[in-house]
Amino acid sequence: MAANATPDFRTRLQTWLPKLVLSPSLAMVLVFVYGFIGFTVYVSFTNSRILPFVGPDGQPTHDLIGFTNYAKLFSLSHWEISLTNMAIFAGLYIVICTLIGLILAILLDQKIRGEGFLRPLYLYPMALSFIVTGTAWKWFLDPGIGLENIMQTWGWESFSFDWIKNRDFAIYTIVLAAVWQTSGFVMAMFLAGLRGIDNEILKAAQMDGASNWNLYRRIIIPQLRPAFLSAFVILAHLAIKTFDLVIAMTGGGPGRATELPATFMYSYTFSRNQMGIGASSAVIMLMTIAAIMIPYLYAELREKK
Amino acid sequence: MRRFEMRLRVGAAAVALLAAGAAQAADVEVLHWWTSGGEAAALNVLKEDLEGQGIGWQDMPVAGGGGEQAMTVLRARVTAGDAPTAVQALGFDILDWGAQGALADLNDVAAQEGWDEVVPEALQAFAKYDGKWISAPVNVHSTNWVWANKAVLDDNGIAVPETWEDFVAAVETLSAAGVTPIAHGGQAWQDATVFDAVAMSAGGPEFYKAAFIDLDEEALGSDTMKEAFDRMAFIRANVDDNFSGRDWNLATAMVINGEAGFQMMGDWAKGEFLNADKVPGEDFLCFRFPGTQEQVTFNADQFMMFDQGGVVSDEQAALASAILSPSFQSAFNVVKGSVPARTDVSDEAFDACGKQGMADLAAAASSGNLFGSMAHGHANPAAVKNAIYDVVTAHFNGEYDSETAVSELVDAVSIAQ
Amino acid sequence: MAVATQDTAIRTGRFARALIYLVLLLFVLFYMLPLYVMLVNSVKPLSEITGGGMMALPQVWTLEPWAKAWSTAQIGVQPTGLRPYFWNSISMVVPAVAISTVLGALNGYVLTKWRFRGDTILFGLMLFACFIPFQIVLIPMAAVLGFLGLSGSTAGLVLVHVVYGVGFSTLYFRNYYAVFPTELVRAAQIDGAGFFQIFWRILVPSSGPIAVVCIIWQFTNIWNDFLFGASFASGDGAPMTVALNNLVQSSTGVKEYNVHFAGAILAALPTLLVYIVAGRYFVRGLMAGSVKG
Amino acid sequence: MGFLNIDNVTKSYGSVEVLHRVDIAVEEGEFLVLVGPSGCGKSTLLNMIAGLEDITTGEISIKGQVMNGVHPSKRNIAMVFQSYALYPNMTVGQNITFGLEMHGVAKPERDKAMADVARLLQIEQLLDRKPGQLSGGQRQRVAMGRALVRDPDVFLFDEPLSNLDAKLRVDMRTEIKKLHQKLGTTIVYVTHDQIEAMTLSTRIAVMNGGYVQQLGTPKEIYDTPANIFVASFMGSPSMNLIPATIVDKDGAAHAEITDASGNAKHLRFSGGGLSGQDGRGIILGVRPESITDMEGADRKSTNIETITNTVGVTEPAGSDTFVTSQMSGRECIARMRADAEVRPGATIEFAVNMDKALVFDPQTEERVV
Repeated sequence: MAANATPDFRTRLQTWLPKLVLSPSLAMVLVFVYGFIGFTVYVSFTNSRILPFVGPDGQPTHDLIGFTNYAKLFSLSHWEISLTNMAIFAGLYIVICTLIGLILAILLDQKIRGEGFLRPLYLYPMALSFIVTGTAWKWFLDPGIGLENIMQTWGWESFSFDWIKNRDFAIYTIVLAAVWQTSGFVMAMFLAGLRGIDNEILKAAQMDGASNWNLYRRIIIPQLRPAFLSAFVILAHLAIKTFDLVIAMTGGGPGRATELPATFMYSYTFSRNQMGIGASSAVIMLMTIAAIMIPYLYAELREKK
Repeated sequence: MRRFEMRLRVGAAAVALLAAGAAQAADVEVLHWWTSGGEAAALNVLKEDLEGQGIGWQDMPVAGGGGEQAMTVLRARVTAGDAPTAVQALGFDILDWGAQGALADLNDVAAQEGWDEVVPEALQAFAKYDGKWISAPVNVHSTNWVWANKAVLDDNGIAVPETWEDFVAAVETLSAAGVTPIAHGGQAWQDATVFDAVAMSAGGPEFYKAAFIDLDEEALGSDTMKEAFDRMAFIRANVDDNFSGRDWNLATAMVINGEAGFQMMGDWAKGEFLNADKVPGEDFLCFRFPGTQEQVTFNADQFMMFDQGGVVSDEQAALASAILSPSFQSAFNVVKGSVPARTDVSDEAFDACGKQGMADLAAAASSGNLFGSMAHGHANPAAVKNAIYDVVTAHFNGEYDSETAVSELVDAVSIAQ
Repeated sequence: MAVATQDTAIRTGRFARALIYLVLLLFVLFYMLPLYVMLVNSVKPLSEITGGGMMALPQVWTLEPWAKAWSTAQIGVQPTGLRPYFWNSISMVVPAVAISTVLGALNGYVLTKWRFRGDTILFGLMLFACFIPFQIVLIPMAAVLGFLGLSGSTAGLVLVHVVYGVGFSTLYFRNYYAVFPTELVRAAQIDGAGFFQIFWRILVPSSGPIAVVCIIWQFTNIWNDFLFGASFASGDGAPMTVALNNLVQSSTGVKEYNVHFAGAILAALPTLLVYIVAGRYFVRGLMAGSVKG
Repeated sequence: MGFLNIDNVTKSYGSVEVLHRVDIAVEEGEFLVLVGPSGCGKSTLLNMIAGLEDITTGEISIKGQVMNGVHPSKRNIAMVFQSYALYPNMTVGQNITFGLEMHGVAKPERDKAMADVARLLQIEQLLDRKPGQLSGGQRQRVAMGRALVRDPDVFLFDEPLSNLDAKLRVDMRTEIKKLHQKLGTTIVYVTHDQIEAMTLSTRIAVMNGGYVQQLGTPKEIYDTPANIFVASFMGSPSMNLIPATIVDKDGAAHAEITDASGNAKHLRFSGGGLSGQDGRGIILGVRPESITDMEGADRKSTNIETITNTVGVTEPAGSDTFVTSQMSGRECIARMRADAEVRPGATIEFAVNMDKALVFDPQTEERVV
């Protein structure tokens, strides 16, 4: 009997091929994401101004200045505002998008005539870039030319909607435009989830005498859990990356009332030539993302195993 | 950790790599943000000029945020070791790049063409680093202009205001007549543009220089500064409710349409009036902000020339000399609304406002009244400028009262330095 | 009377249905508003806009702004309109979408059908990478592209988009393939099919729905990207968004809003087209896997 | 040395050993069934034979060739899966010939092989359809066709009938049996259904907890199970396991049990293997068919013991009637003729065929006699 226990070539090839196939993507991610994060962390400890590792005097520098940038960062009221705004924006944006998406999906799932016509109308904003839709929103929300003006010319004299001009409310107009862009996409995700639910369960629940309300609340919505989770990942990622929208709609104003961490970071790194502070704000931002996403990813991925 | 080290070396080597980066021979690659109709067409004059000399022009336009976007792209290009030949830039950005040792030494061209004699000294301060010419100025914008609708002023019996008090009276007259006295766009840089003129008017040139150029803490925290903020509050009280976030040209449109009396804005606003077929002196008026008739606060667009391995290439020299040629200076600035960067250009082709601008510039340059504009990055570095923006815009939007604004200003400037 | 259908077990009354249609139409209004603003302002002369009639229908209808935006508007020093940049975008988007989708499909295949110790952690690493804000990678990416000699080239731009697109495409395909029966892979193995044969002959033919989702997602994101396009493309090779930005952004020049809006719609046409053409498969694709656990 | 040799094979995931030292030699033409409850390791073993899972230690060889590390496709095996695993994007014909194509068989030959198999399985009319258009039974046939066409050394079946309804399952079972008899192929078949195991196999390996509990012919497994697990797993209804004590009486060993009222009863053992163990506690194993009424008792038996007891429940099942009664506090099932007239609560005389009675040790659970 041939005691040949080593695998043949083909089998060996088959065992390392999968890893080989995965490795380019992995290498890219390691270098271009994690390598760059490491780079950013390093820069955040230097006094880089206009270019990384080039000091204020224009001479190359690798001096580490400890947490000075972080201390400066947290002494800036401007940074505090952008953090608060992020919390308000992300929270509202994710919740409202999910709600609208869910409601629209449920309504569209009622055997609606013309669903094929309505769906793209809800979805299309996702296809547009904010470079210009931002302007359209800005005008529409502008009390002098937009909604308020129209309502008043139509005779509703006391109508007032000037949130975009109001420091305390401007951030909500950003939420509005962001919701406009993505809620249709979320709707599609929920619609897909609804279509995947076994009809027999629904029939059984109706036999049990469940009202429509209870049917959704107790039977259907709990089964949409995977759709909720996917929507959360996508919305959270979009919330963090929101940048063009603010630039186009308010430019961070009125005052600095709609500044977000992404715009803050960009402004310090590129407009203000304070790359060290910009990098430290990026690090804080990444840590916040990690604090939220890692437990989520951990729970999600572990469960699937 | 190894990979990390490599990143670092790549980053650090970026500056050194500059020498290697260049557009193809006999081509100039020009990064700029002049993309709107008139100004781009004006720049095309330059392109054709160079092409006449057999030099190709690789266009690299990146608009947005008054050049901020272009500066970001420049940072990426330099880091990649692939810097453009020439880059449009403003004020302190040029000096910062000069300090990196990234720019070419244009002294030979300058000497040949006699730039030192014809370019105002205040402007030279931003075109030279360490005694070397590093960039070629294209124009001078002055920012302390007021634009007015002549019909509105005439209807209300208002003459061109000479002093702050005149101005206050005029504003109050308009306000009483139900006209929006001041058209304004509530964006940080527009707020700061107004603040430039207001501070100059409230404290005079010495104060302006001490506060914005020397960043003297005493001046920044002085009562004069509080007075300037109080005047900003007056202006804030006399703009319409809708000012926030408005583009400057929509504010200009309000003046053009007679909905508002005045707008404080740089000389580029003239383009909007001309585009609406309005005639200077007949339909609209241009005058210096009351109390700053003697002074000119300016910002100047320049093209900085990136180092091409220690020598100034022929193409760069040709580009630099073409930029400062009187014919281009005249042709470009007539369209752009600004005035030539050299004081010896004939004003023949310019309209009334342009002629006045050229005369004002020459006078201010010779009397020492030409100052870099804080709002446009010609008084202090970007970090400080933006820190001042933060305070000015917060005050203008009612977040701070004048007293708080003054103390915030002192703090913000010190943090940013 | 209840309107019952065989498919859905939910029954709704006539009044409720009227209400549902009303709500759905109100949302149509909400979603169409900005498009209305853009469309209406793109077909009127500039004077009507600066005159304050931004929300009104045009008094004079004109297609001039569209023509101008497409072929004669000033983008750089030359009045080329958006036309040449359109092809730049296509030549960048098509390979970037194709490569990131193929890589995502292969990754998803490996991560679900060829599992190995630590694969979940690797996937977690790739997924977390989706969340990195692009602003922070700009400078180091420029350094790497310079190092690779790819700066200012379409290839470099494609690389960047593949790098930051592969996380999501892997996510989509992994979730889809996770519910794809593993027994099929085993049967094919016994039949003698190799790693790539199984992928190509067994999985790919069933991947249509998720490929649509992935392609729509990647196409939209890459087409609409501005930051990378502006930073890493050469002037002539700039994508559509950079050209559009040059068209609409101008700090000290005259703003032709009507041309801006026409340009914006033109720039968005390919993505709109993708949504309309592939939209019907989109929900189906999402259904087939990406919203499952 | 068998045709398919499983030699001392173990399987571990990390430090957890899930399959312990399995040794089975399968002869050519044999039909080996691996049976056991879910999680017993039977599918793992099958996958290891197929090459879909690595072997931790030990060797598997086919026709004398060691298969450790050999790619599944190189083992000359074919497998039918529980879900059939038909490629959804290919037609039935393509499904059947895919393996041949992968092995580089030319098209004309493939077509001929496909036609032969299709005729054998009577699926000629289905060849151009997609799997999605087939019924469960048709899919099953296609899956078998895909395996047959390869003409492999060993067929592997992984619960192939569990997705079919009851009637179809019985039909297909017969058909598989016929195919095996006709083609004489070597088959390893995994199931959790002991009836399938009994009817199909030439040999059975009963597995539990990663151990092969017993390997033998169906008759051996049924009549002389090695331990309590095998005894109770095989057979339906399962074997009655009655706690008892050995009592020496009249010079012979008897099992002492109690009836429903708690009175001691004695049943004499056939044979003399248990003499001299007075007082030892045992488990008495009696299959339901060995407990009947007097008329139904096995005439060939040498030792029928009777026991009077109270009837608990009667379950007429058509061909038989199952009657329960309490013995040593356990429910015991007796299998009586369908026309046996037994009423719940009545006291009747049960006949126990002690020739077929088994004795297990309560501690080791091994069979003693």
